[in-house]
Amino acid sequence: MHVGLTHYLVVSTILFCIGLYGVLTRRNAVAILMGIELMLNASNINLVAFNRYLAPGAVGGQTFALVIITLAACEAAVGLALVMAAYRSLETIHVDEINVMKW
Amino acid sequence: MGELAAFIILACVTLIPAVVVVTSGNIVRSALSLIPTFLGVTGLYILLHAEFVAGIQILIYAGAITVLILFVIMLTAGGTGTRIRQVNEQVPLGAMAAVWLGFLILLVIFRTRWPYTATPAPQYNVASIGTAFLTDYVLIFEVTSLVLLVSLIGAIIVARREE
Amino acid sequence: MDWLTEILKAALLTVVVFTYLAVVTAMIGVYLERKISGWIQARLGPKHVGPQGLLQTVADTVKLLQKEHITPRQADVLIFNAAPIMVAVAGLLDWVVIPFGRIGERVLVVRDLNIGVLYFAAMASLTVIGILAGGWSSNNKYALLGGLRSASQMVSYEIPLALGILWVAMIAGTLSTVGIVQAQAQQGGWFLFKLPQLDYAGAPFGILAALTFLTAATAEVNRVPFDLPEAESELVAGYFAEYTGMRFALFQLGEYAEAFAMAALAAIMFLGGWLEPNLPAWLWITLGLAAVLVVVLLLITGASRDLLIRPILILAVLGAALCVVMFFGVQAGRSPVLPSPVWFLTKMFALVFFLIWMRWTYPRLRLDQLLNLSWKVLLPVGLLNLLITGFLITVVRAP
Amino acid sequence: MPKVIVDWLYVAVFAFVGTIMAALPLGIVWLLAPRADLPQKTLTYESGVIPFGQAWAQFNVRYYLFALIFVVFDVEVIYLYPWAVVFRQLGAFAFFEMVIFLLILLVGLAYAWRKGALEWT
Repeated sequence: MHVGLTHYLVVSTILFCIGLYGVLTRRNAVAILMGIELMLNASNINLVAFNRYLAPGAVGGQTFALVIITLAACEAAVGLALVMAAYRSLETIHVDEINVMKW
Repeated sequence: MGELAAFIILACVTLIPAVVVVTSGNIVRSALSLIPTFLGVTGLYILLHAEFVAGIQILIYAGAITVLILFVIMLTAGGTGTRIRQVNEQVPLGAMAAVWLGFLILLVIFRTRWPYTATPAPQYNVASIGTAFLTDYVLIFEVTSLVLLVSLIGAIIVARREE
Repeated sequence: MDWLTEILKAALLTVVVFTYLAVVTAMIGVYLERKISGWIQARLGPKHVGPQGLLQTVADTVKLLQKEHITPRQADVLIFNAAPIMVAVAGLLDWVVIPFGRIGERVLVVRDLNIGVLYFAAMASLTVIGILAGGWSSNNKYALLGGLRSASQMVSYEIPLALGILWVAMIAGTLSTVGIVQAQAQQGGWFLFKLPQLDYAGAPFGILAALTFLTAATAEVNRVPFDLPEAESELVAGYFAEYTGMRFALFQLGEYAEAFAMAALAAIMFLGGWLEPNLPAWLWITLGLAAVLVVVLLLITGASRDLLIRPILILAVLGAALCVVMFFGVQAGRSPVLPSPVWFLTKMFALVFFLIWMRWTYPRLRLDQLLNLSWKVLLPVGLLNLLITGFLITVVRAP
Repeated sequence: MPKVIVDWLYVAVFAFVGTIMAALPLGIVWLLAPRADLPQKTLTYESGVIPFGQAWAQFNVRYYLFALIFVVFDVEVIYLYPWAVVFRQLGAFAFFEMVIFLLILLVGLAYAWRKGALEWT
C-alpha cells in the first residue's frame, strides 16, 4: 500500500482533535496553550502534505507552514506572558479560578 | 513497504505522546511529552520531503517553544502541583466535541476528490523557499517581522506589569 | 530491501561514533583537560595510573560504573533517568554532519545533510530541555535553580551562535557542512582570512564572525568563563547536583561531545575543515627551523629537565617534524601531503586546547555581565557583521 | 530511495541506537553497583542542611523575559537561513528586503533594551 495524501490528513485530524480535547478539558492555562500548539502542528502537517501532493512544483505550502510556526511562537510568547501576569496578580493559573472578570 | 512502515511508526511517535500531553496529571510530564510529538511531526515532514521545514520544526518547536513552556511551568509553581486536579468538569463534553469534529473532518477528507498532480518525488531545497519568501511572498515576509515586533513588545509589557 | 541495509549500516555507524565520543571526547578530553589544567597551574596533573597517567580516565570510568545510583526522595524517576540520556544523545546527534576528511572522492562523514548547519543548531538547542528536565526532576532547590540559570544562559547564546553559523552559510551559499569546506577549497583560503569577492580584505569580518561563534559556543556548552550554571562555589554543581555514578557520567559525556562538536564545527566553518594549509615550501622550512631552534635552545639551557617546560619541548618537536614533512612533501609536488583527517583532528584539538586555556585565564562572569554580553554585544555585533559583509558582497562587489 | 529520506533515516537510527547505548551503562550499573537505601541518603543534597519546604521557590520573572526575547529572535533567525543561501543570486533587492526585516526587529531589541528588559538587577 502506498502512503498518500489521505494518510497524512487522517493523522493530522487525529492530532487536531487530541489538541482540541486538551483545550476543552484542561484547567491549567499552560496546558491549554499546549493543546493549541498541537492543533497548530496538525494544521502544519496539512499544509506541507497539500504542498507535496497537490502542488509539488511550488513551495507555497512549506512557506505558509513556516509562517504558521512563526505565529505559533508569537502566540506562545504572548499567551504565556498573560499566564505569568495572571499568576502574579491572581496567584493561580487555573482558568476556572480566574473569575474576576465575571462581574 | 518501507515508506508505510516509517509512516506508521512516525504516526505512533506523534500521536501517543500527544495523548499523554492532554491527559497526564503531571504538567511537567505533559510538557516533556510535547517533544516526541514535535519530533514525530518532524519525521512526517521528512517523509513529505520538506527538509527545511523539518529543521525549523526541531529548532523552534522542540528547542524554543517547549523551553518557553517549561520556563513558565517552573516559574508558576506548576512543577510542584502533581496532586492538583488538572481537568475541569467538561471532560465528557470535550471528548464528545473532539470526536464529533474529528468525524466531520474525516467525512470531508474521504468525500473530497483531491486534484492530484502526477509529478513524482519533488526536490525541495532551501534556496527555493528563500526565493519564494523574497519574491512572491515578500509582503508576508515583511509583515511577519511586524508581527514578531508587536508580540515582543506586547509580551514584555504584559509580563513586566506591576514592577 | 535496500532500506534494511541502510538501517544496519546506520546502526553500525552509531556504534562507531558513540565509541569515538566515549573514547576520544570523553576519556582523552578529560585527560587532556586535567593535564593541561595542571600544566597551566604549574602542577603535574594525573600521573600514577598508567604511563603519564594516561589510564586515569579509564580507571575513573570503571569507578563510576561501580557507583551506586542514588535517586533523591520524591524525584520523578522516569524523567530523572531520561534527562542524562537525552543530553548524551543530543551530543551524539551533533556528530552526524561533521566531516572528518576526504579520501579520494569519498568524504568521511556520516551523512551530508542538505541543511547541515541548521540541523547542528537544532540539535544543540535540544540539550536545554534535558538540562531543564534534569534540574526539575531532582526535586532539589539548587538543581532547579541551576537548571533555570543554565537554560536561560544557553538560550541567550543560541542567537549569537546561529548568527555565526549564518555568516558562514551566507559566504558559502550553502547550509551543508561538506559544501562549506568545498567552498573554501574552491577559493583557496579559509573563511577566517579570505572571502570570495573580497579576498583578504574580508579578514576582519571573518575574524569577528569566528570570535562571535566561539564565544557563543563556549557559553552554549557551559564552560568557563561562562560556567555559572555549574558554579561549584555557589550552586553545588547546578543542575546535576543530585546525579551520581553513570548518570553523572552521561551528562559529562554529552557536554564533552558537544564541546568537541562545537570545536569541530568551528574548524570546518572558519579553518577549512580537512583542507591542508596551502603554504609555500620556504614558509614550511622557516617554521620548521624556528621549531628546531626552540628545541635546541631548550636542550642547551637545560630547561627541558623542568617538568613544566617539557610539554613545550614535545610540542616543538612535533611541530618541527610536521613542518619538515610538509616541506619535503611540497617540494616533491605532492598534494595533499598528509591524509586529510590528520588536519581536521589537528585543527579540532587546537580549538579544544584554546577552550581549556580560556578556562584558566578568565574568571567567571557574573550573571548580569553574561546576559549583557550576549544581548547587548554579541547580538548587535553579529547582526551588523552579517549585514555589512552581505552589503559588501552583493552591492559593492557584485559578481 | 531519495537522498533526503536516507539522510534522515540515519538521523533516526542514530537517535534510537544512541539512546540504547546511552542507557546501557545505566543498566550495567543497575546490575553491578551496590544498593543500600538509607533514609538519610535519599535526602536531597543542600550543603548538609536538612532540606525544608519544597524544591520550588518563587523565581524571578526575568527568566521568562529572556526566554521570551530568545524565542522572538530565534524565529527571526529562521528567515535568515533561506535568505543566506539565495541572496547572492537575487542580488541587491533581496538584500534590502532583509535589511528592512531586520530593522523592524531591531526596533524591538531597542525597545527591550530601553525598557530594561535586558537588565538583570
